[in-house]
Amino acid sequence: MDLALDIISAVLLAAGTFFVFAGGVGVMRMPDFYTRMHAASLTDTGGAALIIAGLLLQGGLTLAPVKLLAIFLFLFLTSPTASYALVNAALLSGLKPKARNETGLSLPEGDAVKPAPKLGERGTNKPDEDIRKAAAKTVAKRTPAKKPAAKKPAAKKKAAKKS
Amino acid sequence: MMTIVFSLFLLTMLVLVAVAILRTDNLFTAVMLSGIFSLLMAANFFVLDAADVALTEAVIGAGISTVLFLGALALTAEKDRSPPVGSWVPLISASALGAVIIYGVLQAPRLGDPNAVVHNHVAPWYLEKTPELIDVPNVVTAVLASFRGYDTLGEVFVVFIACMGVMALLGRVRPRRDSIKLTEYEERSRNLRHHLIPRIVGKMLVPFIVLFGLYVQFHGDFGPGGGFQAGGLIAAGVILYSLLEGDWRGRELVPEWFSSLLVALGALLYAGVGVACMLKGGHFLNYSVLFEDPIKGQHVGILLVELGVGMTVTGVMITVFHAFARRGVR
Amino acid sequence: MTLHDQLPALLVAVPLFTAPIAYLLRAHGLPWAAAVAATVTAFIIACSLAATVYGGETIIYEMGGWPAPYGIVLHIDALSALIAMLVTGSSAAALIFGAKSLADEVGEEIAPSFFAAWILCTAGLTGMVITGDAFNIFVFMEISSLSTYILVSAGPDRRALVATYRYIIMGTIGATFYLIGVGFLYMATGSLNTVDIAARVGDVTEVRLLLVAAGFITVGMALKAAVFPLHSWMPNAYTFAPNVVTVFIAAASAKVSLYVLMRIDYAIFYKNIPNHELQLALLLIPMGILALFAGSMLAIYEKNLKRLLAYSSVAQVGYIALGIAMASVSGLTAAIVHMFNHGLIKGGMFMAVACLALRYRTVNIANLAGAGRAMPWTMAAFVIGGLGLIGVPLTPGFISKWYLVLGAMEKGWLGAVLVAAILLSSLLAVIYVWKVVEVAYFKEPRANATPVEGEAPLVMLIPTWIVVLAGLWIAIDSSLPVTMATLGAETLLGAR
Amino acid sequence: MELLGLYNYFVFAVLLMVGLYCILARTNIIKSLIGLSIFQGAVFLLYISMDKIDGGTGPIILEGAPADTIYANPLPQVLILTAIVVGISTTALGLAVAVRIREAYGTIEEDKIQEMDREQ
Repeated sequence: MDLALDIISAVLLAAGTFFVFAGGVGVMRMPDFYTRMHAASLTDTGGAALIIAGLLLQGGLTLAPVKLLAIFLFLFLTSPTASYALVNAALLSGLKPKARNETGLSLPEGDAVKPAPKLGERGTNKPDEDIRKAAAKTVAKRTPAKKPAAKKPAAKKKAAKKS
Repeated sequence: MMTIVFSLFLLTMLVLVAVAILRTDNLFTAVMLSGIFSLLMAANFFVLDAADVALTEAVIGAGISTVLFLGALALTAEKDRSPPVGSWVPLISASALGAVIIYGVLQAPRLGDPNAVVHNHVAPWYLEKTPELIDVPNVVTAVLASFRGYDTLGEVFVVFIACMGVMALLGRVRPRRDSIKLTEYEERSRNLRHHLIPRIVGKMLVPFIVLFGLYVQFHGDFGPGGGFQAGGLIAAGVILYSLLEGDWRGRELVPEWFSSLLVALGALLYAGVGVACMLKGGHFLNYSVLFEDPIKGQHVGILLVELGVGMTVTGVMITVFHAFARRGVR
Repeated sequence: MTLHDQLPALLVAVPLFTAPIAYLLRAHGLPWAAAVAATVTAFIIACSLAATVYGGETIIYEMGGWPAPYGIVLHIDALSALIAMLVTGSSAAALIFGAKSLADEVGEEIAPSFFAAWILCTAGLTGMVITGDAFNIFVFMEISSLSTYILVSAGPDRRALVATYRYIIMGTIGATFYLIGVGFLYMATGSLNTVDIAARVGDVTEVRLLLVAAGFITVGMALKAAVFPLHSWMPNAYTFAPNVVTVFIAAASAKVSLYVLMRIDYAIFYKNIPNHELQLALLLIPMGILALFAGSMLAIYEKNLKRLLAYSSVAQVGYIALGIAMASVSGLTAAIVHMFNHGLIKGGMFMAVACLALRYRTVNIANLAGAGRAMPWTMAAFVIGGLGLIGVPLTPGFISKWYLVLGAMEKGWLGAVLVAAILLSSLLAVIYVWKVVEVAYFKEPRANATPVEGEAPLVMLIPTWIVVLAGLWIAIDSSLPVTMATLGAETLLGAR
Repeated sequence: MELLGLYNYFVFAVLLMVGLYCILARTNIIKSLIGLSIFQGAVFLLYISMDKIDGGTGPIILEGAPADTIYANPLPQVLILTAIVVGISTTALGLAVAVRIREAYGTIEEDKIQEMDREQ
């Protein structure tokens, strides 16, 4: 029985380690901030979940698996939120994601892949222009353009809370 | 064998992060790296069998001190524009210091060798006598609160003094015209409210963080934990709430008068337990005289003293954070 | 356990207990009253402890009831009682003296946290003096340093903040050096109690650990006591702190670090490191002599009265360092006596400066022209203090210089050099004291200078004159500091 | 553990050097305070690497534990719990002074502050 448990947890641990390793390599190889965040956040959550699952099986019937479960829940909640907050803050501060052709990814010539279509030609992809306009709009919407700052900030905040 | 690889890795990472902090020009990166430095230090402590200290370093070193640095950064210039001054004085003094230490350390006992002097004089007495005299599983809490309780009393007043200092320096909120402009600061703090997802998840997590803090506070006798860690954790929960909701909502949650009352009462509780022991005829901070059964007295004494430490550290961390946060908004 | 047995713990417990109470009292003037109550009680306790220790025996008080090397033990002998009396006395006197000047400079808003910091500074310094545990000295050193940073940062001028920042950096580096020294000591001997370390240091094989530990502790404490080359933070801290705070820290805080230096160097390292006193002499004598001359020269060219007195403190600390470096009973006695006397003299002079600053609104020597006639009593106190700095007979300065010369005589040719240095720097002291006297008595106040409303308030003059008269009494019957100093020196050198 | 030998203490020495250099060489106040916290952090490593014993576990004596388990030395851990809190208190005070300096002088670069003081 516990031989089976050991095998399963070994497999889970190996998978988890591979995920985290892939995340690390992803962060190194990816060209700009957003792609790096993409690589790092997904694999870390997944990798950590797998490693904890692997350890859970080793724990047996003591208190340790319950604590591991609590850690798993905590990680499961916080790490995607943290990545979201990071990327959102980056977008708001105006960090422009790099377009495909600027990344200079050299595709192997002889390959049958046709050259990457310019961003925006396909209907679904939003061109750079749109992303920039959307970011500008959200930033503009939140900063009170001309509203005088004279009103007491706490009062203004209370008004915001009621609405 | 694995722990050797582990500690080698962690120690080298520690040095790399420290050098990175030294070389980076951007203050914001330096603060983030100092948070990572504390986390690596906590991992190191755990590898060296010091669970209590690892928890404290993680909570206070990585958590609270990074938040304080960021609070101060928000109120001062972001960029460290000055190129490092190339004068030889710091170089000479730093290398002289390093040379003296390496000269001295070459005769130090090897890491972990059991017949080092340190393990054979005072430590075995503590490990032997704690189950007998105080009967508390966690020997570190027993030594912290009872055998060397006077040290921890001094420690509580060091934290109390930090709160006095921040209140004396940043307490009086007088409008200063050349401090950071109101709209700029207003803009930054409003952005945080816009993050809908972190606010929801944060609000879900804050009660559990505070609950875990209380668990660490009262579980200090049986496992790694105690007043300092609990204070840091509970304060981290409240600070997370004020970060997400804006500091005026945070101050509604834990009002100003309450946190400074907490600071004073914690210190008074600790000193009061000491004086109570004197009134019952024992030495200062001798908990055995509190009840007929000395072991019961020790248990109650340690519990009360750790509660005093927890209250003071929570109060101080919250007051200091609010002092920094309120300084920006006039 | 009668109250009398509990006194050592009460000496620190009473201020520690009143500090949070002082912080909670928000009403007008109450924090100041709580501070005065705490410091005066501590002073009374210190005097009664000194009385019991006057006979020569030492009081041992086990904290928490745990025996010596395992728990923390308070260890009070003649030397620590003398310094505890000096610290609590100068704190109480400065508080009683400075109510009006503090209200004028520090204001009402931060009074609760300011006076809580003041009480804890006194508690920290006394805690350092009476404890017998090396790490406990570090904890109480942190309490006293952090509260001194707060007291200095409360100064009215914006340069007080920069002075506080430099003081924080240098003070923390000094305290961390001390912590590293204790760490190496613990690595070599395995215990933290000073008496236990002294017993076990003899059979330590790795001498390098002890050398590095002694080096770190000496440099750390020299940094905290502002001995000459490491004194760069001190003049600005004394000048820009509120005047009453300068009275207290000038009289007490530097002396406690020198006390720790003496206790650790002589109680632990003196007999156990080969020719330790030679190394100590090689380090402290040049630093001391440099301090004498550089301190006095800087004081001569100084325009700000408070910074002038701060540089003269650097010179006086040089005398104490010379006394410590002599490593003989008479040398150590001279150092301890000068710690006490210098606290008395400098406390009185800074009180006079605080009175002048209250009336003249400035401490720049040029604007104090004609102060001799406008404020006769204050200037008289200042001049007597100045004579004490020079070492004129019938002043406490003369007593300590007398013992310093006695100690130097035993040292042969090196002693002759020391005596010459002491006499020469006393002449330099004449110059910078005369500079102030000349401006105060023989210069006419400038035409546009605002007329001064006359003498300082009585409530400030009386404590100043009490301190000056105490100095004169010590000069005449110097039995109190001298006998306690000789007892302390003998216990340190193990001669008892 | 024999292989690790004195590596901990060498890392302690290097961290002290980096901390001291960061305090003295950098003119920005907040950067010097970060250097100060590294300087103090290094001392924690010195104490805690003293308490490790080969094959020892954390000093928590559970009921069921066999009698001959080796426990790490609790004393340095108690001292370092105190030193960490001293470190955070000094940092908090230093940052409060840095904020006040920024408001009074408008900058937190030490050399600019010295020039302003010299003019005064």
